[in-house]
Amino acid sequence: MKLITAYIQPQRLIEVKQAFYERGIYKMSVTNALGCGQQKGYHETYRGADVEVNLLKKVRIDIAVNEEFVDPTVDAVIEATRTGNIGDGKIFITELVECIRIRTGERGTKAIG
Amino acid sequence: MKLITAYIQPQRLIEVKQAFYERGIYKMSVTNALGCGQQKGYHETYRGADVEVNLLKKVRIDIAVNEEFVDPTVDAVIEATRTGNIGDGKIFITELVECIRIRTGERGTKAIG
Amino acid sequence: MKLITAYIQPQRLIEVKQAFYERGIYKMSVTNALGCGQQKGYHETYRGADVEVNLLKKVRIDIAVNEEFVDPTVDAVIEATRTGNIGDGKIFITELVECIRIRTGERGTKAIG
Amino acid sequence: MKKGKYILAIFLMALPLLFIVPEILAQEDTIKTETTKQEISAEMFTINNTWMLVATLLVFIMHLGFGSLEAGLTRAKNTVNILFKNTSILSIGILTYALIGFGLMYPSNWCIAGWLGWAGLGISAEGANLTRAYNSGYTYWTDFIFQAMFAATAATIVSGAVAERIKLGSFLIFSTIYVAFIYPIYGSWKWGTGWLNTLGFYDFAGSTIVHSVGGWGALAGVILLGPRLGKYVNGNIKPIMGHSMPLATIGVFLLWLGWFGFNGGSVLSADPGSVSLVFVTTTLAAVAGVMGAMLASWVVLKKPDFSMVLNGSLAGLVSITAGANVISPVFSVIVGALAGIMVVFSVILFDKIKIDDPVGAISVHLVCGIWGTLAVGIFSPAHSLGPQVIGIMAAGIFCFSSAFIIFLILKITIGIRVSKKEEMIGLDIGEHGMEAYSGFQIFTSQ
Amino acid sequence: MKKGKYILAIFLMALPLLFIVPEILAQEDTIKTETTKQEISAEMFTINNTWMLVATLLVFIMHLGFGSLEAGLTRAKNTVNILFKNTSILSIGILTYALIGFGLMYPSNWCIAGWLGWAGLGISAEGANLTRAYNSGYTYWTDFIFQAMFAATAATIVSGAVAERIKLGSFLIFSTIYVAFIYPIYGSWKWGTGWLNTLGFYDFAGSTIVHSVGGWGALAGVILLGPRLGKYVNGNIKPIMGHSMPLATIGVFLLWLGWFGFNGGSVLSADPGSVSLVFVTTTLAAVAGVMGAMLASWVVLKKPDFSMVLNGSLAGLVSITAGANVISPVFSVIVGALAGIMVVFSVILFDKIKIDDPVGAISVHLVCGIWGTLAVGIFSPAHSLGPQVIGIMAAGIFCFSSAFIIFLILKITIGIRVSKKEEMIGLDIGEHGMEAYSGFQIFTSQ
Amino acid sequence: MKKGKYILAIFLMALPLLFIVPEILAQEDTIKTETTKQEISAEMFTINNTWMLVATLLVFIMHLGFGSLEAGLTRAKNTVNILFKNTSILSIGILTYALIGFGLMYPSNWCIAGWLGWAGLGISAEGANLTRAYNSGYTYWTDFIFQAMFAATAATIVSGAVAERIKLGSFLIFSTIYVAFIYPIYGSWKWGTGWLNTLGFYDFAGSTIVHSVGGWGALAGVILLGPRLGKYVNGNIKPIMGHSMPLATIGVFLLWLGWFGFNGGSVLSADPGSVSLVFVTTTLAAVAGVMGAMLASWVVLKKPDFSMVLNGSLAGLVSITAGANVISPVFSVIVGALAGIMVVFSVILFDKIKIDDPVGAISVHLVCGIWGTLAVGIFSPAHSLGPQVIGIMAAGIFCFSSAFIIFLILKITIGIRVSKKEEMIGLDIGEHGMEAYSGFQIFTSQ
Ligand SMILES: Nc1ncnc2c1ncn2[C@@H]1O[C@H](COP(=O)(O)OP(=O)(O)O)[C@@H](O)[C@H]1O
Ligand SMILES: Nc1ncnc2c1ncn2[C@@H]1O[C@H](COP(=O)(O)OP(=O)(O)O)[C@@H](O)[C@H]1O
Ligand SMILES: Nc1ncnc2c1ncn2[C@@H]1O[C@H](COP(=O)(O)OP(=O)(O)O)[C@@H](O)[C@H]1O
Repeated sequence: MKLITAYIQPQRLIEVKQAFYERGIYKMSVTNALGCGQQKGYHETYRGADVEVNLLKKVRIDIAVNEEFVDPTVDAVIEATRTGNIGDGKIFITELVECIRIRTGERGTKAIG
Repeated sequence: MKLITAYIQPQRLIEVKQAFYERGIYKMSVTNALGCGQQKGYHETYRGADVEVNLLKKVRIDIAVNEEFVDPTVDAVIEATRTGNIGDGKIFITELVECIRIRTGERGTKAIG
Repeated sequence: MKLITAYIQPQRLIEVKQAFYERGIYKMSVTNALGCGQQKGYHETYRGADVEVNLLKKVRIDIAVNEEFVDPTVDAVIEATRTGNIGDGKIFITELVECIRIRTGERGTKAIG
Repeated sequence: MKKGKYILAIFLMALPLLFIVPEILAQEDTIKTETTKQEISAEMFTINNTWMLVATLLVFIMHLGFGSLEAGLTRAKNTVNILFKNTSILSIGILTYALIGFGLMYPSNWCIAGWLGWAGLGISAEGANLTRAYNSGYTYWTDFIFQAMFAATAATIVSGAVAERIKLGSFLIFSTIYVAFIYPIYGSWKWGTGWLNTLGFYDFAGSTIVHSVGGWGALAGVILLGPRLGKYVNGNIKPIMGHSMPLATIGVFLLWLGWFGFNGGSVLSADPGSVSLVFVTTTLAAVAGVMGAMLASWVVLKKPDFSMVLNGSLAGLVSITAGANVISPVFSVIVGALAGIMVVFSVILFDKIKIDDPVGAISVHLVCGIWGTLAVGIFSPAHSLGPQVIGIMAAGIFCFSSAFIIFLILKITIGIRVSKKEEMIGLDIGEHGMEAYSGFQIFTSQ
Repeated sequence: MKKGKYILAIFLMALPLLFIVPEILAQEDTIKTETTKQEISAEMFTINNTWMLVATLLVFIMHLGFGSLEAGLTRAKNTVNILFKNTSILSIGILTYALIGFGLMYPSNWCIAGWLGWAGLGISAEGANLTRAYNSGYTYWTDFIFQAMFAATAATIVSGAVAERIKLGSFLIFSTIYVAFIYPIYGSWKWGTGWLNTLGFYDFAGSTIVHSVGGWGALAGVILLGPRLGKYVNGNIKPIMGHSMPLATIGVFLLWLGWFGFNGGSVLSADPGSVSLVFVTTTLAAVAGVMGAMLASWVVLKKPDFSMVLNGSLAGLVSITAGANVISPVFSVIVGALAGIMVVFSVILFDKIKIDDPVGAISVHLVCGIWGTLAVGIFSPAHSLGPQVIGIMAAGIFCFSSAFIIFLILKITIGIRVSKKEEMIGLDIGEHGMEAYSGFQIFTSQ
Repeated sequence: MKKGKYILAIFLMALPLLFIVPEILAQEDTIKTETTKQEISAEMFTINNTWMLVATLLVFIMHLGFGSLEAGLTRAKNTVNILFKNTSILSIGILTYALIGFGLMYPSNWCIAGWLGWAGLGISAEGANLTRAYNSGYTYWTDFIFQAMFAATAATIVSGAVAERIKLGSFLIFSTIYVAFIYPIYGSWKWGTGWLNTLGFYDFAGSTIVHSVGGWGALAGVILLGPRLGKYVNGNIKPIMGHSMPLATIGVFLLWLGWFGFNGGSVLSADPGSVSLVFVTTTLAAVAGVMGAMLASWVVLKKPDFSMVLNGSLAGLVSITAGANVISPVFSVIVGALAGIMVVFSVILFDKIKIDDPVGAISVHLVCGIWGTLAVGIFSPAHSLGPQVIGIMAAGIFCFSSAFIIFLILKITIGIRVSKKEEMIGLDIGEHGMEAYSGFQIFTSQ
């Protein structure tokens, strides 16, 4: 089992959900995050002084999947978020040791979906 | 060392803290999250149009523990959150390579608790 | 590749960014979190009754790095946040299996920086 | 529940009073006109009427004050529900008052002398009623609209106390009945020149007639509803913090502003000496209330609790309401300061006995309403304590038991409390299917 | 775009009307003074003037009401932009009104009899204009400032409908022209004693002259702008929720408060009978609007939708504005209740035909403005429907087409819509480089 | 610290002035009554008094305005503290004003002729003082309550400038002394018919007497406190953004609303010509201030900075306050527009010299207060610059040095600044043990 974590542009979340849906991925967790990457940020001014905003708003999506779903999931994210511009985001994958569905107590690959 | 990540119903947080306390687990980190799982969400209406809310509010708890604490922690979460209804939540476990207490610089299993 | 996750005091974020910058670490993701650790919390009173606040505000930083950057990153965090007081925070390291830059599709160690 | 029954019992035992007092007053059955229709100039009449309309505006804005304060002192997940209640009560209150309330409160004929009268259904005015022939201070329409704004206040007071757990429908039914019948009937006893008026009971702008009446309704509601989930756990009080202090502050200041119309308008004319005195006593009581609550909370709670300070100003205002034109400025400081101190202890006390009142409405409106009514007997040379006590008791017996019965019937029939699940998720989503702060992240374990 | 063209076409076809009606009225070319400068005492004049100034204050605070309501019903990322627009429109509106609007609206000479007049550039007053020689109800300065506050309202109405996507600069240009020319010219036809006045058109405080005029501008703007990104996706309506219901509620209550000055001040004196009647009809229409919208939304949407209830009160208020002093209290309840029901269906309908109006301004101000103007013809015995319909059509033709042309020219030249990227990020950062809620976490996928 | 000493030095050198001027004026030692107690009718007296009471209400609501604005322009973690300060200052201000301030400001006997007088402790009124025998415009009580609301304003101005870092206790002590002694003594020099009045100094509603007096206190406080942590880092200015623009906007509009009472009430009667003129000049200066600040910020900062626009309206209002009844409407536009431009540069300038004023209080109240006082000398034909300059300098010397000394003593003794840790966590938790927005996620690295 793998845990896929993607940082994307906030406005792409709807497209990601759509892309997941088409591939039969129904479960995920979403968090607000601030990101600092190749994207340069922008300048705000407040009362005459410059504010450098280099932590940009991102949305973080976590999806736990069984091995066979890793590629479809990654593809779905890429398809839904790639614009070719800096700031499109990144995907990280880590190994998942265990997964437990609290309601039933099921464990492992059965619990994930 | 393992990192245990649980997504639970927000209102169960107090019970989880209580259950941890009883088992001598005192450390954790908590984040707001939105979750999409078997739970269907609900419908809001706003000014006559339907809003489908399928990202439900969840609380994410991260607990880094030594091996012998994995089972008690998982049990505590399950005990405190299981109602048998859809939406109870899920627990994910990943391998933790290292843990460092910033204050003292301690590393590994000593640092975790 | 490793994923470094640090929970720090919110007001130290600026120093951490500075310390990263000096070491050529430019990418990270930041999230709000509530933490429960050795730090005791404080007491609020509201309308005569005591409120025990033991979930303190923390900032969580995630940095994905290649192996050779692990130590500099950890050092940077420690340097910027250690005051020797309880509540300084903790650093967790997990193994990263894969990293993908959405914009280009690059994978692995090239994609991380 | 047990506590509720005890309190009910006490009141029931006091009930016979209601039958004794009228006997004493039986000889008195003609209606006296309180305001002498003296000959005044068209100019003076116009000024008076204009001031009364400005006062009406001020009382109107109190409804926004109540809504903001109550929303600010409760959780974000119940905000829409609270604002909805306040908006709809204002509407229901004014409509029912137009239909029957006004007629019940200012009767032209008594059915039961001094106890129950009637002036007819609906409102209507022709020629003379729009001139100084009607009254030296205002036209018929001004009279109605000023009174109507008052009426809606009483029900709104209940709203804060029962917040975060009451079913919307049940609350609306309760409010409708309370504003349509209970408030005007009690009001007619004094302001409608009924038996309490004959007795010498004095309540200038409604410490009892408006605030306590609302407060008794609140107490009945809270007892029957029980505390919010998670408020009292294993014998410990777990405070549930309000979600927006700025909103609560806006509420308090608007209430304070409105009070100048509430009290100032109760002069029923623009008489310079009286209205300016009322402004001074009202202000001084409010600021003294702030200081009283500030010091009391600093001493007792070791911190200057801001929510207590907010309540302190309202406590001062409620307490001066009964005697704003008969209590001297110096005494108004004392009355207000004591109210401010009182409200701090009262809030703590009600919490101790597990009467869960999220906004402190019972402490502010009931406790300080009683105190203010008594204060007239203490600090005004022209009045004595006796009638004041009777007036207070009459309100307690009549309003609390009526409210209790209405809520009880609702509880037995359609239920008054939302489901546990809905209370957890919040009434905004549960009852209205919408959120107050869409897009904001709110830490939702609360 | 297509829809816009159809609507435009209809109006263009009706355009000849503009040339026919004046013919009928050609014989009429002297200006009548509406208010008789009867001999009144200095005292009465002072009261009248004081009331008019208080009414001015009340209309002023409506601008905060508009700002709060519009900000509350839109997303957090566009809040600064909306508040900025409201603040600057008020300023631009008053300055241009001082410069040319006042002169255009209350002409001393007609260039085209009954259609276009002029009283000179700027404002100025000497001796007699500051006494009852000017008018029995107010001084020249009072006259100006009361009217100026009104003028700014019309442009503000547009602001809400075009929110979250319009370019700041273009909007400011539009508003300046609209307030400087369109609003006062249409206004002169009636309040400046022009041809609509001669015809017997009746609009007491501006259901048409202010609210519909604003509403037509809003409709033109919305058609040319198109809906917000993500509002209509694959034929589905995706609601975009407002970010703060408390802010919206504050806005509505302040508007309601201000309306007492808007309608009450339109009596143009403190006459007790008239002003108090206006207070009663205004209040009753508003509360009936609340009830109407509450019931309609409960029945149609199955939930008591709070944002609809808020709009309901405004709907009631807009609808009574044309006849607040000639419609009886009982009828005002009916007018308001129907407006409240109407606004619910209107909001749903406009959404269906993809007219994206974030705050419901078109439904509230245009639809209910028309309804209120018609209501005068229906419920006031002294008035008939004919002139009302002509007045409404005149507003539709003149204001909609003017607004459409102004917006069209702006669209072709400097553009009226922000870039897709800016709309995503929000106009606060895009246009102003700052956030409304710094530090707050707002879930930003919206 | 160094800067503070320089400024102090300049003022100390100017101190001898205080001893020279009185010499010139020594011949003048009887108190003149400013308002002629002409024979007016009871009706006129009632209107006047009613208007003065309405003006009192309006000044009252300015306190909510100040609280909202200051809270909006600072961070969420200090919100409760700011609101607490504003609420308690209002209370302390009114109580001390009742006790000694009123007596010091409107002396019946001079101890030092024209410089220090006294009318006795506390407030009290009998028969004649409640009629037109006291004054043609208001009763004794009205007089007091109107003045008391003003007094509290001066201290509130300081509050915003020292926000986010001052110790609550120290601030309350400072405010008490400032409102009880400094404000009324300076006020007595002009409004109490002291030496500045004799000299021909003109300050209609308090550009100097209220706003600059507050501004000087603010400047002294800011110098001694030093900037907030993280504001100036390595020579760079790091803006600390306000947490709620809607709250700030509500604040500004309420202040603006209140200003109609502040200036309009300073006519001290309801005189139609004067009050309506004051309304027009006040409005025009405010809207011109908005435009000035909008254009200045658009040009200088390349973006229309909304917080500057908000300050611009206040700048316009402060600047017209001294001459609202003697500056013509056209000139009021100029005065306001210049104030609006000035405030933008002033805010930037103070930031440059590391005077950290979170809400721009010094720029708005001090800088524009001075400008407005000078403007009377420039734009009013009846006044000359000389006395205006002396009045301004007298305020500078007396108020700044008094404030500086009070703050200095507090700094040396109990300290005026919270600990670094408390400043980090926020004063809400540090001083009050509670949060303003419980449940909301606020990104807390700020
Ligand atoms: N090494 C990293 N560690 C943690 N988060 C990262 C890292 N690299 C990128 N991110 C996250 O991904 C987001 C997008 O990265 P960015 O470099 O802007 O994308 P792109 O590579 O498409 O230009 C960042 O804002 C940040 O939140
Ligand atoms: N595969 C997954 N990947 C990421 N998050 C998940 C996954 N499955 C569940 N979750 C998280 O857990 C929450 C609860 O899941 P849900 O399926 O509703 O629980 P249950 O299995 O008890 O019905 C979800 O809302 C989501 O936040
Ligand atoms: N075992 C753990 N699991 C998850 N989070 C932890 C753990 N230990 C510490 N943390 C996080 O780190 C933060 C700092 O920990 P704390 O114990 O207060 O630091 P210190 O060790 O310096 O006293 C906590 O508030 C919590 O968010």
